[in-house]
Amino acid sequence: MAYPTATMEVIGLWTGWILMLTIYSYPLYKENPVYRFSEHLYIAVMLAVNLVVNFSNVMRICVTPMMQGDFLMIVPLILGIMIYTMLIPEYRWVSRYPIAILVGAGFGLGIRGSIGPNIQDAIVSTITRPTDGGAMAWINFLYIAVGLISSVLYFLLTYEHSGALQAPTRIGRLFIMVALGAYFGNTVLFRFTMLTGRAQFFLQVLKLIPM
Amino acid sequence: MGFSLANIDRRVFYWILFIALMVPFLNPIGFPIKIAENTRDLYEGITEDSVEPGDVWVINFGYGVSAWPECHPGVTVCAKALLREGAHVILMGPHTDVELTYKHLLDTAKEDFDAATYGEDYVFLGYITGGESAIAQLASNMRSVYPTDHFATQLDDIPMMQDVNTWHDVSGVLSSDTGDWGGYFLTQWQEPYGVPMAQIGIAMLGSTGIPRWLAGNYFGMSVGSRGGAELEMLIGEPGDAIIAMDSISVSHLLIVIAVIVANVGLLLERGRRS
Amino acid sequence: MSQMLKREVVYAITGIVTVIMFLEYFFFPESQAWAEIIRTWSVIIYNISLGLGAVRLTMAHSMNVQRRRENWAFSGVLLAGLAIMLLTGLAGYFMTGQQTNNAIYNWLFNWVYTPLGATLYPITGFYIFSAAYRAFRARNIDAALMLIAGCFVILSNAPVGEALWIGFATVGEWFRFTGQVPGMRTFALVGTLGMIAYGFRALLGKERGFYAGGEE
Amino acid sequence: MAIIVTGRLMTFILMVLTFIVMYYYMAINKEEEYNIRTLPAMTAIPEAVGRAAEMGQPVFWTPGISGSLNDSTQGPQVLAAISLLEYLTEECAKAGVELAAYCPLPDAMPLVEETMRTAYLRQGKPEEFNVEQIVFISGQSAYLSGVLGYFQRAKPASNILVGGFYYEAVVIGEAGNTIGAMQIGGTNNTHQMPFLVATCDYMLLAEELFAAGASISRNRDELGSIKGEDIMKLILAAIIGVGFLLGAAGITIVADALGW
Repeated sequence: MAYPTATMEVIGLWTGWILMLTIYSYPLYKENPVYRFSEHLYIAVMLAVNLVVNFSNVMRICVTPMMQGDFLMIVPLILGIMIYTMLIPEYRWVSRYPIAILVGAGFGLGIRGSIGPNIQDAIVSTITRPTDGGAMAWINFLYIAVGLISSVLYFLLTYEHSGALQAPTRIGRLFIMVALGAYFGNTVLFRFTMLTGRAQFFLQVLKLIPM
Repeated sequence: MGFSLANIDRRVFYWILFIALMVPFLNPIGFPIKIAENTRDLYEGITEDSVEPGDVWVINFGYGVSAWPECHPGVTVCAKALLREGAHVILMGPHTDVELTYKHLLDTAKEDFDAATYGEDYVFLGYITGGESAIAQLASNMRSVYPTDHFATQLDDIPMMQDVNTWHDVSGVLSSDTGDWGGYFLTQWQEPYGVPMAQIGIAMLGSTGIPRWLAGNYFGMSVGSRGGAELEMLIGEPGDAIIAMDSISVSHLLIVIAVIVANVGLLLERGRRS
Repeated sequence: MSQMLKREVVYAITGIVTVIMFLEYFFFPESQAWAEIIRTWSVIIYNISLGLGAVRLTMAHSMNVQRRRENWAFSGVLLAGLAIMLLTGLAGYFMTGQQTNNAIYNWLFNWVYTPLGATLYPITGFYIFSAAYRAFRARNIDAALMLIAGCFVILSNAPVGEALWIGFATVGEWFRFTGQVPGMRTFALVGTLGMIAYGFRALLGKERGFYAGGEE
Repeated sequence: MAIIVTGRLMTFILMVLTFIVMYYYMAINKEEEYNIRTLPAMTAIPEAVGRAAEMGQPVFWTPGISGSLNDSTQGPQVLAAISLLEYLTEECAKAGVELAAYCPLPDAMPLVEETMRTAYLRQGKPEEFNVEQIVFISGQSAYLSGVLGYFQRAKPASNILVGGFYYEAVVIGEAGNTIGAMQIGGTNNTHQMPFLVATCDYMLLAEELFAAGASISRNRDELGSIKGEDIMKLILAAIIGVGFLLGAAGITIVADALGW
């Protein structure tokens, strides 16, 4: 993106830069009214964008097709509006009908689509022996199988972790900690990359580095 | 309260971090970048004989403005690669600022999109919501969730979309996510119909995604901005991700040092106490 | 009769919709129109429901202003900003079919919404740094293992790791391609069983929590 | 023509088997009493309340930014968090300890209030319940500022951070750590587990959160379905074990069957 030249765009760029500093005044200094102003401004514009974009999407996928002859679309339109009865305590039960459809579709699609990748494919990959890679590949093959079995046993919830289950469940928790550690490592990359983008923007607006 | 270093005001860390992130932009270091297998599988899956001219590919912008630095470089390289293979690219996304991300892609892959023709080589369908139901419906009947493209043009009036309406007509899906939408493409496209799929998302998805690449659910995977830098290396065009890698190196070194110092403090304190 | 309408009929709808999704998937290789209708309705209902959060927030902040509660001025800023951007956006939409064709909306969208959106979430980068120093202590074996795995993955994600010592990249890669795999597969497997349990209880009408407050 | 679509048979078998096993334990096996195993985080709750009583400082509860009750991934976590709140409120009422509940979820607020009021009533101290104990702040950043401000002012002795957390987990966890509070965490959001594990003394990992909720509510259907899940975990663990041994020997019958 080239450095803007039009006046309104330059004003916009600097507005964004100043707003960024007001937000970072919270961690870099302390919670203060300027930060709170920007935070509430963000909630406002975010809500507005959500409302406008979702309104136009409902027009696109429901109202316009209905006006063009697909009269059945009146049903989801009414069901969708029924959800707002949640705001009126004595009619809250009316909102259960549209929620029932959302929950039913959510579980139906979720269950039928998750068993394959999360159970079958995961187990097949775990029990398929390595075709190459030598000793290390076989060690990893053993590690993943033992780890998966013991971690699954750790999540037994109605059997005490004692007796025969004590050792495998204790080992299982260690495998889980390794996974959470790797997850933490990847989270650090994600969070720092976003902040890096802001540091870059800070310098770009000051023209210390190219846009 | 343990090691005296433990009482340093946290704002000291924050200033050190923010300044440390800026320094490499002012004078780059340029550490070498090794390419991971999962990233190479992704790149090979969208180039050369993996893609035929006229193949239809979906790119899902599953990220918003805040995750541009993390996801956008990888998406830029993949969009360039697909357009250069003559593929037809469908662009879409579940964030209310997806229009901004689309315009940003037109800017970061400018030459390729200028050389391409809207409606024949690529199309921007725009915003989608509705979770798993929406992605399942996209597989069965695109026109039920996208009667028009983002610019209110009926899909039937867009040349490249003439006979494209279900998963049958799509050669592959690339999803770049901060949240669950890539998972919906997995459960509603790859699992039931075997449509080839890859994830180009945030680094956190590297933990859930790598086991899926190993199990064959994904044909490839790019993990966060590091994956974006590797893709920029593979296509031979350094971009934002490679530029940011030096800052990532500095900040990552700092956090490991911080963890080590904290735990050395803990050991010293235990030694003193015992 | 009215109790049945409020409960049994609702649970029956949940169950029927769930079973329809199963029937379509297991008994028909291609998607079916009767299931597509329900999915399309579900998308539209969900889309319409997204306004609920905005209505609630607007009500809450209007109450703040009305009752002059603490920080009511900021609630005023929120309501004013919301009104301006909402009205200009809808004006743009109704007059031209594209909200971004309205100059005010487009300016706010590009130069206020974007930078603020791109700024607020990265604040976590600060917190993760101070948390790493102040809270990530190897107080026991579990925490120690987590930290060791985390540090190796951190150093293998950043190019400096392999520049300092090739071992960081090798060991880090091991944690990514092998170390984390059993734990992550367990979360997915156990999570799916948990979702099946929840879905099955909802199917039988024995899971009321979804219906905003459970029992009547 | 196969009745079940090819390639989806084993998915169907696994799903139906899971339903049957769960239904058996939920509705058929009436006699057996189901108990959730000892969860260290649960046994620590009375200890957390006792600590607060000794120090004369409050106990703090919050469910995280989560999502609405009808969100299929976040809703169940909020409900489990509210079950824990019920148990926590009763313990606090018994010990005469002040309890603060910060909740950023508009649609959960009635449930939170109803749960706390009932818990005080059950302990015979309805007059001690004050609705001001429940603070509603919406918006992730405002919620964060509110919680951190409370920590500075009230210095709670124990924090219960259980529910569908997002990035506020690391901020609240670390801030609670800084004021020396005893902390019990719990979430099913994998992306926040590392932060709660690192910053909390006790942790409910993934499904343990729902088990904790069920152990308090004693809901027969929940306990029965959790028992059914356990049986499926044992079956799957056995399949992995046998499949691994056969697979190591080059026999792929189990892997092939899973692909039907």
